Amino acid sequence: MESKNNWKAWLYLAPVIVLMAVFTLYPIVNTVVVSFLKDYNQINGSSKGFTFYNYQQILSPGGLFYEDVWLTALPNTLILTLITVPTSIILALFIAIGLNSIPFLKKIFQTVFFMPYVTNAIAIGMVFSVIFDTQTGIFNAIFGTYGFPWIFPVPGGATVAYGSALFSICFYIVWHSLPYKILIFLGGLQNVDQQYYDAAKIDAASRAKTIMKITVPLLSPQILYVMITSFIGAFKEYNSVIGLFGTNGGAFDKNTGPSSMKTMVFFIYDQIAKGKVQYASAAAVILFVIIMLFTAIQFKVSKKRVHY
Amino acid sequence: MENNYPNLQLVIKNDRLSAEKKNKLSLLGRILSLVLTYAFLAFMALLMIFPFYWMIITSLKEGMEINQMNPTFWPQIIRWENYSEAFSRLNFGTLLRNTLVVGIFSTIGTLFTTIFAAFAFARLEFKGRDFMFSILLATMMIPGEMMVTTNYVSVSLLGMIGKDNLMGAYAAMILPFMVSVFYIYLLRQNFKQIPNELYLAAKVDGKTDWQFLWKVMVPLAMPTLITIFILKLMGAWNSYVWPNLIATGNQDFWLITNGLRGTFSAAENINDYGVQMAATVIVTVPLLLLFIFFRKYIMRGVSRAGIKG
Amino acid sequence: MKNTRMLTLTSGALLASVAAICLSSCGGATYSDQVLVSDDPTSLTKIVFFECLGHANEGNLGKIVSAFNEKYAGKYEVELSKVAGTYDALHDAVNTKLTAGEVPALCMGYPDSFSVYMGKEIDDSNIYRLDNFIDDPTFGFTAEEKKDFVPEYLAEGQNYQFEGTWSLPMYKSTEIMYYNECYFAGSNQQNLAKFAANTEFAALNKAVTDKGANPTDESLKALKDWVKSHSGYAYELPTTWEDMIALAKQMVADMKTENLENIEFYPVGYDSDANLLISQFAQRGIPFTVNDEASKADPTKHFVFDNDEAKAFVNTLVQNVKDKLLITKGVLGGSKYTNTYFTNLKSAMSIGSTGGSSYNVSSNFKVGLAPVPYAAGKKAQYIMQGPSICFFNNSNDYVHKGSWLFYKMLAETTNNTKLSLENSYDPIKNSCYETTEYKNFVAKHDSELKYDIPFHTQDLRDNYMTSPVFVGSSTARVEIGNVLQYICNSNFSTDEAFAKAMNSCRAAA
Amino acid sequence: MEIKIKNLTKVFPGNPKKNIPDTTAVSHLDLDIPDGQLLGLLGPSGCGKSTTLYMIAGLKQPTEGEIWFGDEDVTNLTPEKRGIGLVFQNYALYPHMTIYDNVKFPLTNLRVKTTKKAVKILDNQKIDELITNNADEIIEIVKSSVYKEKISKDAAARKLVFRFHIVTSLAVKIFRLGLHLVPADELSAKIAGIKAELAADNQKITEKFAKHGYSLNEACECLTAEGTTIIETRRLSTSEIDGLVQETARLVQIDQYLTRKPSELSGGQQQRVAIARALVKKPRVLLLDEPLSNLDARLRLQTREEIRRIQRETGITTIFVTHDQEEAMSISDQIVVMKNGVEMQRDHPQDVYNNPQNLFVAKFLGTPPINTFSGEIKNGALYIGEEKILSSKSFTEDKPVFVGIRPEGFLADEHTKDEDKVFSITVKAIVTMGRDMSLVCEHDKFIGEDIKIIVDSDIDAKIGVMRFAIRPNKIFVFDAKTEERIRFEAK
Repeated sequence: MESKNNWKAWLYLAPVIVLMAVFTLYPIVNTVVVSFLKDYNQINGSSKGFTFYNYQQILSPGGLFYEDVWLTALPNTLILTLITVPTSIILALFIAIGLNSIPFLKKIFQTVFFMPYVTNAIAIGMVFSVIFDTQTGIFNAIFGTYGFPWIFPVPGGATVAYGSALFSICFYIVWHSLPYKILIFLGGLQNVDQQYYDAAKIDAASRAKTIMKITVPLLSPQILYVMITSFIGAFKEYNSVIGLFGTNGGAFDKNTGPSSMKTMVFFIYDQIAKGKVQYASAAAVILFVIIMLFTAIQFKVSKKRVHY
Repeated sequence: MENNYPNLQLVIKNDRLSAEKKNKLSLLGRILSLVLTYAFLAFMALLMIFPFYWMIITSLKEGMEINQMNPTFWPQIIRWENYSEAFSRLNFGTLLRNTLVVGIFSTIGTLFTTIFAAFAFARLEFKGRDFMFSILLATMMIPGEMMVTTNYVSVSLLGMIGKDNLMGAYAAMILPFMVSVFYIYLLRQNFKQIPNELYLAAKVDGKTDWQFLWKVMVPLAMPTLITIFILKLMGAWNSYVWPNLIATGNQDFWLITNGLRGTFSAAENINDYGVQMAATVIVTVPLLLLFIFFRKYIMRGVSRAGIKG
Repeated sequence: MKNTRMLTLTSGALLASVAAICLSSCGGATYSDQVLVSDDPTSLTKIVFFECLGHANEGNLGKIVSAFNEKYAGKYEVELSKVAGTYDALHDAVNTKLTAGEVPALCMGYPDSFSVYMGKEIDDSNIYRLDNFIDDPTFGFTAEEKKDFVPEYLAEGQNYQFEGTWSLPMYKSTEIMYYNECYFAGSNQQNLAKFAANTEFAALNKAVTDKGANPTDESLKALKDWVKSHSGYAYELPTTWEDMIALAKQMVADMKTENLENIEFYPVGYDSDANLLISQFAQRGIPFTVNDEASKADPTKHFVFDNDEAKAFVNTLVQNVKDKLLITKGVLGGSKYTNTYFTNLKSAMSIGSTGGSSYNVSSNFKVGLAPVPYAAGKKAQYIMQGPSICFFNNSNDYVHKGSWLFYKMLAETTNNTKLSLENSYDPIKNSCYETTEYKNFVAKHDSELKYDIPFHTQDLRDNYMTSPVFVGSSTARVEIGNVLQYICNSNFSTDEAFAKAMNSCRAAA
Repeated sequence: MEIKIKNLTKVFPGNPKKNIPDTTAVSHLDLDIPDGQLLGLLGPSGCGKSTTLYMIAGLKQPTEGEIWFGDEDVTNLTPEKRGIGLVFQNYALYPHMTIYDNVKFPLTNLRVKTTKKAVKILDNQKIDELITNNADEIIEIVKSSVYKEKISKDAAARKLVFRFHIVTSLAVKIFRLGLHLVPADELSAKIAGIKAELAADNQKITEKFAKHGYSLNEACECLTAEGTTIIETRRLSTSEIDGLVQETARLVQIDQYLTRKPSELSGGQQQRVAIARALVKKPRVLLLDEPLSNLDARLRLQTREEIRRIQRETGITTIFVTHDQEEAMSISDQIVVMKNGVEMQRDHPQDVYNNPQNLFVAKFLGTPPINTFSGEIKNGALYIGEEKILSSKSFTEDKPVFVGIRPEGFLADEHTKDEDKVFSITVKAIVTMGRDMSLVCEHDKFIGEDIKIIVDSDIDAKIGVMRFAIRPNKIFVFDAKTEERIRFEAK
């Protein structure tokens, strides 16, 4: 039985394994290999052998990319992640709970909140850069901060403070990542047994308390799931940067933070574009390790908090 | 000491107030919280909807107006021509055909691979199951774009690239996206929730795994499968990079998005924005409808899948 | 936009395995000095031509292609592979194809891209050295034909990391200054209209117009003074960079006197930081990049712009920007064009490519054209732009021949004229400028901006310049273009900015 | 707390669009539950008993009628304000909280109204008492509570709490005294020292109170200058909460599971936790909604007794909803049998069985169920078919009737005189069940499957027609139309 099952199982997995092997694992292996090749020549695939040079250039102070990675890409990536993930999760939670508690207009709201998910990212990015435009953006019009640079500097005048650029991009990222989270949370909420709420009612628990002490803990599996996936997503943030700040990742006052919004993946692409695949690969591997670590930590931390 | 506590007199917070006062208060509270909830939701909804509003009005504006430095919240002259032009410029027939072919086949393919894998991971015992699964999950953490490069070489070596090789192009656009770790994960969770007794019962009735999968599991997981179907279809509708790579230099292979970007590339006149936005609206609307119609399923599917760590 | 970018970057890496694939697929033809075969193929040979023309400008290319296919029916057939988007997108597309071992025959684009196809080892080059084709006794160019080419255009094709001619011009453009005529004397339409009723003005104006096309100074000066005193604008059109800056100062000052200083106004807009610096460096003899023995040995030696003159000049620019005399695409954050300011009356002058005239048209005012101001006391030099064409290292000799024949047809005088004018570019042969098509076209100037372009560019041609091309030259362009925004937007010191730029260049070498 | 329910009615509005008619779950129900009683709401599922319960709990709003707790009208009060405890059918324990937190949860929302006390002194006194009387035992316990080769504070505290029924904080204090560290011979000295400290401490506290102008009586309550105690309403202190939780836990005997999660407990234990959570806040009324339905037979019996015991000990007025007659019978002081939202009969358990007011009640109670025949009353006698079962002067008018005879109502032993054997039935099968034996019989007037008769196993039963005498107190006659009981004296 056991052994019979064994080969059967592999049979069931065969399609996935084959496809993954060709289109996922092989490229990954390839990436790792290239990341260890010295002076990898893209024209004829030749290289000057195995080396840690690429990693040195990225990791060691004084390496070619020390500034790009340690002073720009990594900080940006981390800051973006640490801001957008919690914010979006909390917002999504509130919205989901709200949606779950209202008597009417549910459907309409649901639809509205899901719209960004079904919308072509191409257009949205452009629309947002218009919204945040320093001179002409609606954002300035609404908040009456005319001439205060959000993402583009005021010519010859004020420079873009890192903070405001950060705000703009976080706004965009959160906006874009909300719908899916809301969806998951709503799903979770609909699984919560009404009796828990009745019980809480009888125990004279206030609304807020019910949410904090019962709803949220009961959602913890969903929260953990969303947290991990969106952490991974945030670490891979790239399109939003291009969408808002253009292909040079913006240029902000370096006294207020990194001078551009370039992220790790941005750096990776940049290197590929310049044909420096070996650096790109090395960076990709490093990013992968970082993500791994974060995910592991989250699992550890959540062990206690999450009930299954 | 122990006899100290029984004679504590417990009361609720505002017990000094009379009954109807209490009720008034609680009623007030309920109304207030409801109002606040609606306000909050409405505000968020506004933020959500604004870019779409902008997209739509831009799609009706005239080039000159879009180019203006202080944006107008409503087009001065409504220009429907943008739409007719968008239609005329987009080779809609071909684009739609390609998108549907690629979308539907890759979706169906995904469904099959997902069902099989999820079943194996959720029900079957075999060595290295958890290891395999964790590997699968791990692949989700890798910047996928690193793979695009190598994959293109692969498909070209597999002979799927060629000026007139439409079938090849389809294959190339479909195959790499026929596996989705996320959906496998989702469905596995769903399968796991199906009580093991059913499985054993089926075994007792002499059903094979295969029959059990199709006769019991799949029907039970239908909502999730429908969800996966819809989400995947949406994904295909929005996918850009890979198809664009495959369709390089041959517009007959373009999918909707490629058509969108290709036909209205930034290189061309800014005054195109109107038409561009019109085209975007044209592309967005079907998905929106799809969602509105299937909202129920999507919601139910995801909730049924009940993601658990 | 972000997606093309993504494509850019990813497909760059496709080159990683290009060689391997090529070797397997192109039978290992690596020697790049090929000769044309004398005979023609017995079966139809396809010639894939990668282009990225906007849908508005494909007309004439299409005509040429069909003409060619007709002429060589059964032998050669040119197939247009349109790549949507910018030259970057095209570049990536070609890379992609090369990776897949699908080698095109021809491709339009910029030398920077070609040098990448060429690579560092001449024997691994994916494109051909074309001298053998040009000099081919039967199919090549005759001596007159060679002479007929605008020399600068041919010269560009010889400016690569290796000796010889590696690309041929398709059609060319340069930069030009668009200005808002309301601000300048001579053709001050709107002010004129305003004063038309005034008799005193009418008299002066008559004095000018009676003098005919080129009025003598004093009468014109009288008119100008009058206009100025009546708070109209009547500025001198600047010819040198220094004049332009001075004028800008003047304008800002005038705005103040008329209490308009709180209106957003930047006299000069420059749409390409890179072009600004590269051309000004060239005119001022400030080194930028080089292709020499040293750089052959050590590629990082290509980049020589980290010097005091360069920094000094950049500093003056930074000052100008701070004084709100000048804005560039860079200081606007890198993704906004200055011509938006121009068309919205927030700039008086906008310097950009002659190809982009359509961006500088505005219903608000009449646009004038003038040469880009050059460094005072130096020889004017204008960046040369516009696509060239390169030939790919293809296993099939007939493809090369077909490609060559097609290029000849494309470079043929009338064809090239039509093709160029349609895109408001300049044709590549002197003879083109004698053709009736060209004359008619130019004759229509003043009726519409795109007709004015060639009218104004024809006399700039002798002062065209290009910067050396090599692997990493594109990075050099990008980085020098970033310097201004590093300083103005990111508060880097000039030294830091240059160091940063140099660092990136070195990494790309 | 006495509960009065007046004319309680609940109508669930239907949906005319989908032509679903209104459904009346409860109609004009009047109940009156004396203080400290346990009332069983009995009825088949869908008879509206749960709805009634939820209305009393305040989770459902009655369409009309009133609910009174004592002399307070709670009809329009929200649940939390009614001070009730509700035990759900599937317990609704919060899966993410430990048992302790689950039980504690209601308390965190409550206030306590009590006299201002010098709690610390009380604690000190307790410590004093303990170390004087149980020092050795304490040391015993502390030393025994070893975790990972180390004496663990928590374990020790838990054990002390368990043993001495004290508050956790107090247990920790005692542990901190470190009695287990001092060698045996110095112990008495140590204890003396501690006692001295405690005394000093108490002294200090008393003085502190004195500063604020309070004196303390022997109960350690603060007395003002006028010598009156001070009543304060405040949140419960952690030790008060702990005390209540421990106490309740002990009451339902789950005090050793407090640190576990619900999922780690058996059904019965979860059940007790649910009860504890309902009781811990000292509700005025305890409501149980089918509390035993999720338990297996054995546990059910056990827990049933538990609930009874607890209810007795706490003396809380309790309403207990069930569809299981045995359950209801065994624990209720009073049973209300309901059918389609209408009260059928209210009575003491045994009376409901012995003395059903109508056919429904008669049928619903008793296993095996009562045997119903269609008979008729003819000139003062009751006939089933042709056989005259009995005659009574109460049978005045002739009419068709239903006759219900309890399975144990048939007599055929040798003491029964043949002339009394008035009823002849065809025995189909004989099933001996030890002391009793059950006869499966048929009769053409019988309504339903087949007749079940329980008789002593010593009578000689045989397949075929048998004649039986009928125990008069086991036979009930019901009007065929109204199904109401027709009472009579057998002569």
